[in-house]
Amino acid sequence: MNDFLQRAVRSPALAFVGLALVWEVCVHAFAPSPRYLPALSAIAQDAWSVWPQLARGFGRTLLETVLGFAMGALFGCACGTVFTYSRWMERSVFPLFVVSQTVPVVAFGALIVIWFGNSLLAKVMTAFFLTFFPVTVNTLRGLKSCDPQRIALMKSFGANRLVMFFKLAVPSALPQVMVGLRVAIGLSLIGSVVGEWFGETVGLGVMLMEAMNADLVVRLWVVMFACGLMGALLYGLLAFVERRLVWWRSES
Amino acid sequence: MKFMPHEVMPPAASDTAPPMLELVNVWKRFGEAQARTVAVSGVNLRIAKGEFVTLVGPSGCGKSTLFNMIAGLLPPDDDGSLLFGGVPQRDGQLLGKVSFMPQRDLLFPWRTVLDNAILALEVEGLPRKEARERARAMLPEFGLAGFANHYPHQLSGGMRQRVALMRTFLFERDLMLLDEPFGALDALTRSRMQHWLLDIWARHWRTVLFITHDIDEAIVLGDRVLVMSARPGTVKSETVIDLPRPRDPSVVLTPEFIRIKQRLLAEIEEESRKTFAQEGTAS
Amino acid sequence: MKFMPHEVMPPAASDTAPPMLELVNVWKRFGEAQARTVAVSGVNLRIAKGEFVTLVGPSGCGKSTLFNMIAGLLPPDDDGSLLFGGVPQRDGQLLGKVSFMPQRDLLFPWRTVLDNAILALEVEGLPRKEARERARAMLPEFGLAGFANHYPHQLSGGMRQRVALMRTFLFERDLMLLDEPFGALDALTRSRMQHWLLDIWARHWRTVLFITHDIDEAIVLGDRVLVMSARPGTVKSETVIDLPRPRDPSVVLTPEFIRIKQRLLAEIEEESRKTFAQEGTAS
Amino acid sequence: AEKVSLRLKWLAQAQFAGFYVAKAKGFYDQAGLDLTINPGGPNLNVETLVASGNDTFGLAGGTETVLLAREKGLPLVCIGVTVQNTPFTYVTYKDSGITKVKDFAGKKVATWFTGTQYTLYSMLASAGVKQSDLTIVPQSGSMAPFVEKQFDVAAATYYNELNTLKEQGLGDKLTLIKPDDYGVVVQQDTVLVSEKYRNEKPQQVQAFLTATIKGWKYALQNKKEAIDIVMAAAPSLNRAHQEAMLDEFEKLVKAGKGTTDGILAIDLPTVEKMQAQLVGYKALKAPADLSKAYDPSFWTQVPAADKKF
Amino acid sequence: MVAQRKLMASPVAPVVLGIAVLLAVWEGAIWLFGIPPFVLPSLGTIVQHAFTDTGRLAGALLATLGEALGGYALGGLLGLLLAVVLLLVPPLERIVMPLAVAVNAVPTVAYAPLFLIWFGLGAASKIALVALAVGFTMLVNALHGLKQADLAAVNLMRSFGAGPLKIVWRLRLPVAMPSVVTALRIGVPRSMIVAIVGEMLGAYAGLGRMIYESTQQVDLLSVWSAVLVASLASMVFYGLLVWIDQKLVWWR
Ligand SMILES: Nc1ncnc2c1ncn2[C@@H]1O[C@H](COP(=O)(O)OP(=O)(O)OP(=O)(O)O)[C@@H](O)[C@H]1O
Ligand SMILES: Nc1ncnc2c1ncn2[C@@H]1O[C@H](COP(=O)(O)OP(=O)(O)OP(=O)(O)O)[C@@H](O)[C@H]1O
Ligand SMILES: Cc1ncc(C[n+]2csc(CCO)c2C)c(N)n1
Ligand SMILES: [Mg+2]
Ligand SMILES: [Mg+2]
Repeated sequence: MNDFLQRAVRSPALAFVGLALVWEVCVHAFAPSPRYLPALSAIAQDAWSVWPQLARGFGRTLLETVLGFAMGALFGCACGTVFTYSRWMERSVFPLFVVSQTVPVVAFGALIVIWFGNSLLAKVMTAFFLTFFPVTVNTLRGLKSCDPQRIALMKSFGANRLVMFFKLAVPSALPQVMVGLRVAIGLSLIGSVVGEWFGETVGLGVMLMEAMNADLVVRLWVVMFACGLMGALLYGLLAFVERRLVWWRSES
Repeated sequence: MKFMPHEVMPPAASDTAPPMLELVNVWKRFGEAQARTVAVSGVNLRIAKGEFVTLVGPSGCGKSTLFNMIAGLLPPDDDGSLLFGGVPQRDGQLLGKVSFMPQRDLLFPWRTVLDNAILALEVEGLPRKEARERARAMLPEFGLAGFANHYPHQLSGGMRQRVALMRTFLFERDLMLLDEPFGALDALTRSRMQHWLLDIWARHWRTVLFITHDIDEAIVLGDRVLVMSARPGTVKSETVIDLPRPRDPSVVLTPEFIRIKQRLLAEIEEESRKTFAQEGTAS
Repeated sequence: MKFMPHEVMPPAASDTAPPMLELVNVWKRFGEAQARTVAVSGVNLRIAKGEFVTLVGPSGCGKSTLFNMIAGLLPPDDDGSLLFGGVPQRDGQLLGKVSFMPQRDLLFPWRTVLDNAILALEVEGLPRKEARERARAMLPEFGLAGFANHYPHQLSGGMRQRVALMRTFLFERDLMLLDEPFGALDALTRSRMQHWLLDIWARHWRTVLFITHDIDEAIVLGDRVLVMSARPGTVKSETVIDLPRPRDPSVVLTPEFIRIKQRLLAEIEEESRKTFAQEGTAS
Repeated sequence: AEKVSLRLKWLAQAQFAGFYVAKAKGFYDQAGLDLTINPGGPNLNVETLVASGNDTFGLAGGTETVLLAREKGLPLVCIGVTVQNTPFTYVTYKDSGITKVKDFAGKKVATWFTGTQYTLYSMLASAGVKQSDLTIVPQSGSMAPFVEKQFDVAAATYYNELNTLKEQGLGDKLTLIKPDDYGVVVQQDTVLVSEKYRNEKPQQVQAFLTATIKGWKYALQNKKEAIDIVMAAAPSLNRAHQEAMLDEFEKLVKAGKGTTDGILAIDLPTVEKMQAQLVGYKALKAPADLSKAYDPSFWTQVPAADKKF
Repeated sequence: MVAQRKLMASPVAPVVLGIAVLLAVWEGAIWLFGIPPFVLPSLGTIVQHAFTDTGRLAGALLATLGEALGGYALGGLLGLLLAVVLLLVPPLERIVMPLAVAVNAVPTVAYAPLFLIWFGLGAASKIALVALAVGFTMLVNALHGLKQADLAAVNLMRSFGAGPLKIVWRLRLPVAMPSVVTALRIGVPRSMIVAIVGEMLGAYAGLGRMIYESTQQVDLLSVWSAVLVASLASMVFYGLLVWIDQKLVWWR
C-alpha cells in the first residue's frame, strides 16, 4: 500500500493533475479572455456536449493515423535501407525526398482529391507523406553508424550481405530507427488531420476546421486535447514496443 | 633449437607441397604525406599447413594490421601479394576461410553470451538450436558455466575475452588467426586455454598464427616464433622452436628455453627501444 | 618476505596513523534471485598511505568491481563500509579524488591522442593550451611521439592502452587505481611503463592499487600482493614482499622471488580451478 | 439515377442550406439525380475539381473567381448565382471615428486577398482615396486580430464573421461600411459546371438547378427544419450560430434580383460592371466573353413557381 | 569508359539524374494522360511563370526563409537545451516528455489561430510554430543521443570529478552529435513547410500567403512556382547541412 502510494506520488500522473489544477485556479483567479486561455472546466464541458462526434472523429482519425504511419514506417525503413547500400540511389532519390517534404500538401487539396478521391486512402496518403521522411533519415543514419570493426568481424565469418544486415546492421540501427518512428507518429497524426480538410465529413480535423471557421476557441482546445491525447497514446505504445525491442545497454 | 636468419624456410613438409599461406613483399601504409604511417613493410612469410606460428613484436609495430590483411579484411598495398595454397588471393577472397579473433572482443551487446558464441555458426547457417547446444557444452571449459544468458555488459574483461575465444573456436577453419587471445586472463585460465588450443590444433591439424606479448607463451606454443621489427613493421627474425611436444609447463625452467627466451627478449627490446627513440614523426 | 594469513596489517606507518583507505566487510551483488552474481563478498582491506599494493586473482573474481567501488563509481551493498583517511565515504564522495584507469581504454573517438590524454586536466579546468603542452612533452616517453593528432581508431591496441595510461598519469591524485594497465604491452614497453609508474609513486609518495594477471609484475612492483578468491570474490591472502628496492629486473631470477611466485601461483590456480568447477550456476 | 456530385466552397453550414435541404427532401432524387455533397476546405480549389471532372457541380467563389478561372483556361460555366448583394462589409469600431471610406486614409485596413481586395480598391476609387494613402494588410480566416484591435478596419461576411463578432458582444460597438453603398456589388457563391458536362448532359444540369432552387426556397420558408437538416450533416456545429447565419444569408439570397426575378438569378449587368473594374486593376488582362462564362438558359427554364416566393 | 566511371562517381551526377527522371515522369505523365494544365502544369510553364514574377517570389521567399531559419535555429537550440535539462533531471523527463509528446501531436495548423492571437500576424508567430515543430524532433533525437554514451565512459568522467554538466559537454554531446544532426536534417524541409503552412493561415508576407491567395484566385501557376521556389530553397539549405555534417562527424 505504502509502496503503491509512493509510486503514485512519483508518477507523472500526479504532476498532470497538479498542472490541471494550477490551470483551472489561474483562469479563475486572473480571468483572462477565453480567447487567450479558457478554463479547463469549460473545455471539459464543451467536450462533453459533443462527445458522440468527438468519439467518432477520434476513431476515424486514429484509423487514418495508424494506417498512414504503418505505410510510412515500412516505406521509410525500406528507403533508408536502400539508400544505405546504394550511394547512387541515395544521391539521386534523396534530394527528391527533401523536395517532396517542402511541398505544402495543404495547398494541393484538389490534387489529393483528384488522385485519391474522397476516401480514407486520401487521408492515409497525407499521413504517409509526412511519416516516411523522418523514418528514412533515421534508418539511414542508424544503418550507417554500424561499428566498422564489427562489420569486419562478420565479414571474417564469411557473412553475406543479408546475414550481415539482419544480424548486425538491424540490431545496431534499431535504437535510431525507433527514434525516427517516435518522431513520425506525431507527424502521421498531423497528416491525417490535415488530410481531413479535403472534403471529409468525420474526424478531428473536420471538427478543428469547424472550430476555426466559427472562432470557437473552446472547441479548438477540445480538439487540441483530443489530438494530444491520441498522440501521447500512440507515442506511449511505441515507447513500450521500443523497450521490448531494444533492451540492451548501449556500448559505443 | 636453431636460430635462423630471416627468409630461411620452416621445417618439414614445406619443401614439397606449396605452403598453406605465403606472403610476398606485403606492405601496408596508412594516411597521406605528413600523416603517413607505414604499418607493415615488405613482409615475406611462408606458413606450412599444420604449423603453429607465434608472432611477437613491440606494441604498435603492425601485427594486427598484418593479421587483418591475412584475414582478408584489409587489402594489402599493391606492391606484394598474398598466396593461399599457392593461389594468389584477391581482395576479400579469404573472407570466411579463416577463423579470426580480433584484439578487441567486439561482442554484440544485444546478444547473450551463448548467442555471441554461436554467431559464426549462425552465419554459416547452422540451426540456432543445434549451435546453442554445441556452445552450451563448451561453457564450463571456458569457465563460463552459468553465464549462458548474461549480456556482455554483465561480464568481466577476461570473461568477455573468453566468449570471443569461444566464438572463434566454434568457427572451425583450417587457418586460425588469434590476436592476443589470452591477454586478459590469469595464469591458470590462460594455460587451460592454451591446452585447449593445442588440443584442437593437434587433433584437427589446424594451422595457427598467434600474436602475443608473452614470450613464454610464444615459445611454449609455437613451432616457430617470428619477431616483428618496430614500425615500419617487418619480420625481423624467425626462430624454430624444436622443444619436444607435448611441452610440459615446467619446460620454461629448462636452460634451452631460457636461452631462447633471452635471445628473443633482447631482440624485441631492441625493436621496442626504436619505438621510443622515434621522436617527432610517425614513421 | 613473510607470508601472513589474512587480516594481518601491512607494515610501517599503519599502526600509528589511520590507513589511507579501509574497506570493512564490503559486498557487491548483481542481479536478482536465480540470476544473482555475488561479485565481491566481505572484503576487509587496509591500505596505508604510500603503499603499492597489487591485486591478483582468477578472471571474473571481482577485482574490477572492487575497484569501481573504491573509485566511488559503484555503491557497495549496505553491509559494509568504505573509509578514506579514517572517514566513512558515502556514495560518490570519492569521485575526483582517485585517479582510476579502467580495464577498457574508453578513449573518446572524436578526440585526438593528445586531447584524450588531457581529458582529466580539462575537467579540472586547466586551460587547454597548457594541458596540451604538458601532455605533448610526455608523448615520447609513452612511445607515442608523432601520434599526437591521430584518432583512436588509427592506433594499435597497445597504443590505445598507453594513451589511457597517460590520461591517468596526468590526473594526479594521491590514490591511483590501475586495472590491468599494461596488459596489451610488449615486455620492454611494459617494463618502461613500470619504471615510470614506480618513479611517480616514489617521488610523489602516491598510493597505488594495481590489478594484474602477471605474477612477476605483481611481485616486482608490490609492497604487498593480495590474492582474491574465485567468485564470490574476497581477499584470500596477503603477501608482504620485502625484496629490497629498487628492484632490478633480474630479481625475478632470485630464489626468493621464485619461491614467492610459486606459492602465489599455486594459490591463484586453486581459485581459478574453482571457477571452472562451478557448474550450472553463476554463484 | 445519374450519379453526380457537388463540391462546396466550405464545410457544411447554413450557408449551403439549400443544397442540404434539397437532398434531404428528395428533390434531387425526384429529378433523377443521385447527388453526393462533398464539403470543401481551405485550399481545396472548387474550380479545379469541377473543371477536371472530379466533381460534377461546384459551389464556388464570386464573380471575380469565375472570370479569373475562365481566363486561366478552366472550362467552367456559371449557371446560377446564390448571393445577390456583396456578402461582406467592412467593419470598424465606433470609437475609431471612421464612418465612411474617405476616413480610411491613414488607417490600417485589413482585407482578404482572395479577390475581395478588388472590392476595397473599387470602394476607395469611388471615394477618391488613393491606395497609397492607407495601409492595406492581408486578413486571415480568424477575426481575432481585429478583436485585438491590430487593425482599424477589417472585412467580415454578414453571415459568418459579423455574427461571430456579435456573439462576442461587439454588435453595437461596430460601424459597418458596406461596399454596396459605394456602388460596388460582388455577387458570390456561384453554381458552376464544366462546359463538357453542360454540353453532354444538359437535362441533368437542368434537373440539378431546378432541384437546388426548390431546395433553397423550401429552406428559406422552413428555416427551423433547414437548420435541423444542416445540423444533422455536421452535428458539432453551434446551432445558434447557424440560425443567425441562415437569417443573414436569407437577406443576401433575396436581395436584388433574388426576389424580383427569383432565387439564383444571374445579374449580368452587375457582372459586367465587376469585370470592368477587374480589368481596370489589371487582375484581368481583357474582358471575357460573358456569354461563354455565364449560361442563364437553365435558370430561365426553371418554373417561376419554384424560384419565386 | 574512364570518363563514364568518373561521372558515376561524381556526387553531382546522381542528383542531376534524379531530377532528370522526375522531370521525365512529370512531363511524360502530362503528355501520356493528357493532363490539363489546371491539374498539373508542365514544369516549363511553371519555370517560365516564375521568371516573369521574380520580384514577388523573391520577396516572399525571403520572408519565408527568414521565418524558417529563425524558427529552425530557435527550435533546434531550445530542443537541445531541453533535452540536456531532461537528461540532468530524470524525474522532469517523465513529466515533460508526455506533455511534449501531446503538444507535438497537435497539428501545427491548430496552433496557428492561437499563435496568431498570441504573437500577431507577423514573422513571430511563424517562427514560434517552426520552433515548436523543429524543437520536438530535436528533443527526441537529442535525448536519445545523449543517452547513448557508454556507461563506462560516463563513469570514467565521473572518476575525474566531472560534474553532470561537464559530462554532458565533453562526452554526451559529442556522442549525441549524429542524432542531433539527424534531427537537423529532418528539420530542414519541416521548417520550410511549417512556415509556409503558418503563412497560409495568416501572414503579411511569404510563400505561404502567396500560395493561399493564388489558390483562391485560381492563379495555379503562381501556386506551383511558389512551391518550386520553396523546394529549391530547402534543397540548397539541406545540401549545406549535409556539407556541415560531413565536417562535423570528422572522427569516423
Ligand atoms: N553489471 C553487472 N551485472 C551483473 N554482473 C556483473 C556486472 N558487472 C560485473 N558482474 C559480474 O561480477 C563478476 C566480477 O566481475 P569483475 O569485472 O569484477 O571481474 P574481474 O575480477 O575484474 O575479472 P577480469 O580479470 O576478467 O577482468 C563477474 O562474474 C561478472 O559477471
Ligand atoms: N586505420 C589506421 N589509420 C592509420 N594508422 C593506422 C590504422 N590502423 C593502424 N594504424 C597504425 O599502424 C600501426 C600498427 O598498428 P597495429 O594495430 O598493427 O599494431 P600492433 O602490432 O597490433 O600493436 P599492439 O601490439 O599494440 O596491438 C600503428 O602505428 C597504428 O597507428
Ligand atoms: C470571400 C471570402 N473570402 C475570405 C473569407 C474568410 N475566410 C473564411 S475561411 C478562410 C480561410 C481560412 O483558412 C477565410 C480567409 C470569406 N469568409 N469570404
Ligand atoms: Mg594489435
Ligand atoms: Mg576486470
